[in-house]
Amino acid sequence: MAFLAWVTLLAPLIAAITLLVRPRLRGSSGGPKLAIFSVFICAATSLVFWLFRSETVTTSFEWMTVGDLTISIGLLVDNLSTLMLLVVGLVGSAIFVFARGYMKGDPSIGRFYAKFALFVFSMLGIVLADNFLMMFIFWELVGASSYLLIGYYFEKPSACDAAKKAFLTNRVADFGFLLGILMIWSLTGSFEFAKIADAVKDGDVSGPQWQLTLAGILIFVGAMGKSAQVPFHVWLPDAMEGPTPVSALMHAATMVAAGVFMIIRAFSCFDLGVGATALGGASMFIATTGGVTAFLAATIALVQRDIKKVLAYSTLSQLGYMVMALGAGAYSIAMFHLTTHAFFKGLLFLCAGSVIHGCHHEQDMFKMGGLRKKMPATFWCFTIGMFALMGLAPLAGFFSKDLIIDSLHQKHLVGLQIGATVTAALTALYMTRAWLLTFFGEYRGHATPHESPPVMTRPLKFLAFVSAVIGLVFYYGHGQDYLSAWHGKFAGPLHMDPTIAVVSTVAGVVGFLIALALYKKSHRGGEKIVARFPRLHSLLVEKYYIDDSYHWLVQNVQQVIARGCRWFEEAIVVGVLVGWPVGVTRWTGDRLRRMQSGRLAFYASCFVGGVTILILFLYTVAH
Amino acid sequence: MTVGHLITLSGVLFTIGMVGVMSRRNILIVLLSVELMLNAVALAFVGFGAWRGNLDGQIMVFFAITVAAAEVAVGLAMVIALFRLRLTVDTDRVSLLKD
Amino acid sequence: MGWLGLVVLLSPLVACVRLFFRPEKNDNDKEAIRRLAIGHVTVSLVAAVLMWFFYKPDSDERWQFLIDVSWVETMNLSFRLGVDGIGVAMVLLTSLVIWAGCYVSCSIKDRVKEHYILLMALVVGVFGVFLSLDLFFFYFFYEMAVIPMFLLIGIWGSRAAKYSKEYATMKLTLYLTAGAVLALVGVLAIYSETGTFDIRALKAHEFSESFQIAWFPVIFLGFASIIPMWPFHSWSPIGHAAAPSSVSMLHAGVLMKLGAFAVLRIAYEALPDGASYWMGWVGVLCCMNIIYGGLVAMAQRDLKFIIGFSSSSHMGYVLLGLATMNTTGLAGAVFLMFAHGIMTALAFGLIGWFYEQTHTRVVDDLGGMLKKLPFIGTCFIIMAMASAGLPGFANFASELLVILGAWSSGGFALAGTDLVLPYWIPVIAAIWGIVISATYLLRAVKDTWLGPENPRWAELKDAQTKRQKAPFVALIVVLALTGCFPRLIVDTIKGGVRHLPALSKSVGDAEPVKGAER
Amino acid sequence: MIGIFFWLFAALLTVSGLLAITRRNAVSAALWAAVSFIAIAGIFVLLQAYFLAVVEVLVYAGAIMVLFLFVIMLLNLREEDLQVLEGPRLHILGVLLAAGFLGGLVWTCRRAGLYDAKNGAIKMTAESVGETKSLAAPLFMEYVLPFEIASFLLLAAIVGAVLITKKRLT
Repeated sequence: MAFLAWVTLLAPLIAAITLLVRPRLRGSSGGPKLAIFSVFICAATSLVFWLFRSETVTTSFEWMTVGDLTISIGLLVDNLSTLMLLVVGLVGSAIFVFARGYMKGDPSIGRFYAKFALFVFSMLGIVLADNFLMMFIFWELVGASSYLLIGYYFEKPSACDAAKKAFLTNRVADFGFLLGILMIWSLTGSFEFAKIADAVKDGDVSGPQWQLTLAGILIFVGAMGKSAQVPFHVWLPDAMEGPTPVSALMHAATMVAAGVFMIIRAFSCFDLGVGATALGGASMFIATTGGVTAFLAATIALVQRDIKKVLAYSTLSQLGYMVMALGAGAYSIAMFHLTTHAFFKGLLFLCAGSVIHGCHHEQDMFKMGGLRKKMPATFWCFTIGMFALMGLAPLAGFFSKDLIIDSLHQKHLVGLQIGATVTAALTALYMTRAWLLTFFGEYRGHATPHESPPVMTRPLKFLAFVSAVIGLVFYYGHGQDYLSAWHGKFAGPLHMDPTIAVVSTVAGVVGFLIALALYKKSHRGGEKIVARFPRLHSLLVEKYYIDDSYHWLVQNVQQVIARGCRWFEEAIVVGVLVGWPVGVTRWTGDRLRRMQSGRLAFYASCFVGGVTILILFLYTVAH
Repeated sequence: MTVGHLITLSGVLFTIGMVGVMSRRNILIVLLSVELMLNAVALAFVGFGAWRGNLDGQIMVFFAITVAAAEVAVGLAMVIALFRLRLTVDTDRVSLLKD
Repeated sequence: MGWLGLVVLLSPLVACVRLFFRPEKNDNDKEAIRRLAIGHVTVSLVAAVLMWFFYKPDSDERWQFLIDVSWVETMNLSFRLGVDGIGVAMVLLTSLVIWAGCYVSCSIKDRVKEHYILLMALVVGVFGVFLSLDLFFFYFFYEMAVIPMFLLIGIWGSRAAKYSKEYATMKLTLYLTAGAVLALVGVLAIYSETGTFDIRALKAHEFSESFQIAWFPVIFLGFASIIPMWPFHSWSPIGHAAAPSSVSMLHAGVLMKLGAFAVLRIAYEALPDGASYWMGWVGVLCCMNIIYGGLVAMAQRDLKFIIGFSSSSHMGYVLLGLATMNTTGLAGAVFLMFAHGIMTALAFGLIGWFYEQTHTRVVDDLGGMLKKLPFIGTCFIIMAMASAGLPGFANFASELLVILGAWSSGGFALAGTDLVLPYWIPVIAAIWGIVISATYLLRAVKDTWLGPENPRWAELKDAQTKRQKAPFVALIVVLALTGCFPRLIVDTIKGGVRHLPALSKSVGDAEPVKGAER
Repeated sequence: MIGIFFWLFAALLTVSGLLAITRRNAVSAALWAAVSFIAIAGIFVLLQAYFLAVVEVLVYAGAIMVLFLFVIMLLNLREEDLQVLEGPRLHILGVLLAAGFLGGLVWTCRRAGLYDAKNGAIKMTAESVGETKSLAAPLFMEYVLPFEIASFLLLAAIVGAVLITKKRLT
């Protein structure tokens, strides 16, 4: 099994390296096939792990040993990672296949698949890591492959900027992550999850509570970067500059979920039993961050025109849900939502990709419309995904979202519970808006829309099927113990309060009906409201001015500091510290130079004078 | 005639040569003055040798004359080369090293 | 096995002599000269790899590959060669960088012979420093490396922003010489204390504490200006920028490491108490290096200046590693010297490649070159990623070690005051430095390579032949190999670090740090 | 008798030396220098250094002065060049310095008592009367190595002089 774990991890890497060093493969169709095959291997092995899920596989080798410190690279395949492997493997396979259709005709499709496979490798590394440092290593690799993929269209300046922004935002967040890892290392004496969990269980933590809480918050800051929580969320909508399959895989299904996964993996080490955590006040911070993100993103999604941007903000919002669940200590429920979300959001993005492909790379929803007839398969898949996202029973989102609200309720986080319910209504509102604008009414664009080829629609159908049933399977099937088994800590079956389910469903229906009322007849339905609340509208369109303030900070603070340092370098270090000795030397030299008149007679006189003085000295003073 | 007189005479000749070196600009005369100084030293050597009663002083002078011959040969050769290059024998005009 | 070290050292020297008698009349002669130089450095490289392979890190023999030929017996002066793990890593680095540098230099067309002679002389000096176990020869080789550098930059260099190459090379030489003279005074003080030039004898000799405290700063400052430590760094970016690419590669890749290596080999070896007394301040200064160097790099527009200041920033991590005085930090520092050497050699090689064609390095003028130079551009992006501390490359692993070492150092006592710099301040600076480095490197990548295709660069030529690609590929492979499997080099380094006498001196004390050796 | 000759030669030496450095015309300066060399040769004779006296006349007054005169004539300086050349320069300072130097010397000799008949008495050389043979013995035994080196130096000087004065071939 250990061998299988290594195969899972390394298969995409081998595919990526092969594509990199064999340029000839990149041009042919063999390259994409190789990459797809490698992801299929991952999916297959993860299914094998799932079949033998009672067994926890661990394997590791020493990466580096210095003094008493040993850093190892090890794989840990337990229930949690198996589930995540399944998500990455299955969603990844679907998207890899889809991308062959979507990227067809791109001259550098091989390069695309190389980067794509590299990303899957990095993602699997996070999933399989058995210690914090290894997780950090792959964490950074995910950031880098994300950079490469967002900037795939490197000739587009906006894509380059978006890639840079994503990388740097993640880097800033990783600053916190690494500090948190170091703090936990010094508190528990280990990087390994198992050993940390043991240390926490035995109460063998050296340090006051506040340090543990701070460490928890710092680690969460790392997750805020990848999972795009406020205020690190700014990169995700921009990241839609990448090709749509990239958005689907990374910025919807897996990479952004990595933060949530990491928190589950990390914090479950600090879990002291049902709901209680050794991390103290960190949970509150986490839950609030999640709530704010969920609500803000949902409101911004209301006014987007770009279909991918709507889905991007929806992703943010759903990640906010997961993080809220984390804050409430409901790790298994967060994982549940992560799983369902990966499938239906992957589906939605692929549908969007299919629509964009069909409309000849038009992304503005106001230039679409009426696609229901022209792209029936895409339409139906989108509809299933949309209802799953809105939480319509019995589709996937219904179970997971309501369980999250339920967990908030159990923790008496009333404010967040209300916020989450309102957000559910908003979710229904913006999704229905997008749905109506895209698929209903008259076609408003200039191209001739057409249905996508089967290579693209088949993955859609597969994901639609999974999105429809996965919630049921988990809720009523093996999912419960499957989610709860890791370290024996998430005990308790998944149980939903019917009242809450009803309330949130009603909220969803309300949102759906409002959208229907506004946009059913005309795509201009929203303009009345915009006219009534112009300032609110511009606030949302400007994304609460968060991007602008970052821009201002970078331009006016960071660059000013940098220029100040450069001025200091040139004026003080070079000018004064170096210039002063140089000046003195030059001045003295200039004075002394005049003595070198070049006149032989003068030199001789000096010589004679010196000798005379020497003689006089010797025979007067020295005698 | 004591050794003191001889040394003083040598000193006088040396001083004459020195003044020549210091005050003349014609490089030939400067060289000539150097020769006078060398002779003054030779005189001092012979004088001291006579005073001490051995021949070492004379042998030193013998060598000094040899070296002086070599020096004059090379020195005058340089004067010729210099004159060919700069058309002057004025030491004040030969000051390239100054700048 | 002592002859391996001799082969490493003599192979370029022989090349020097042979090149001296080579004619350089036409292109065939030039080609022959290049082949000869490359052949000789390949011999050095092979010998260095063998050295690395046969070095036994776990052996009790600290110095391996020894050669000891008595020279001046009255002064106890011998020609002693030998290495420990640190030396092996540095020799390997040097041989790799000069090997790549010789390939990159193939683009030089005028005075090929003189160029290679000087390059070989330079590298003999560098090898000599890393291999010497005798203070006299250590210093001799150290100075020997400076003079060829002066000529190489002065003759084949280029203008660096508003500074002429003559200014750059004068400044560099004056700094290096001034630092070296200061260090020489310290070295002579050590000699007058011990009466021997043998570096191996330094550890056993008991220097009085007052001697250590008085003389450590002299030696350290002398060598630290070559590292370069803030605020003695201003020679280095200008020097980098003005030098021709192969010389920049050697300069940034190897020459800056001479300083840190000399600190380890002499100051830490002889004066551990002085080191533990003073290094707290280095903990402060290195933060300046890391943050300040990074910020200045951010405000630069010339690519070589960006990389130059980033070098100064990265050498701050080396200083931090030195200041920690524990195994993790010191091993990390040496590893980072190795990693940064290769990375920065790669950077200057690549910049040199397109600078020859574009005649500008200012990022505002460049842009959109990736389409025309896919190979060079890809290598550059990989380099930038490595430099920004991406895992999978040696820079990350080594910086991680330095950070872990700093974290477990327990704090930095500031000599002369009662203050203790908490261990987490340099750690935060170091981690934030990685963020800063990502900022300026990504910006450089974007401004240079990405963006719409620029018609101005339609004529650019990419690396095509094996000879053109070989140096870059080799450096990247080594960087990635040691990054993915750091034990390849860390085990070797450890073999040297664990014998350092300075290890027994921990600095200051803070709250107990678990999981960290004290 | 010797005393009278000494004073005679001393006066001749001083006067001719002074004239040698003050003549504007290089030819007459060289001729006066030759006179001073002959005066020195005379003093050598008084000190029983006969061989040296002969060498002095042959080499200095003969060979070297001829060389000087050759060069002077070779250069063939015109009168107006010499006009430009000469002017009062550093005379006062030079003379002052020279006087200081000479004063120091005289004072030193006086302190050492070298003017006394007793202290400063000339013993001449004990065993010989300045025969060439007696000079040759130490020269070719004790000082044979410097002698050879001196010959080598002369050779080098000859080659050097030829090289320096040779016109460029190209």
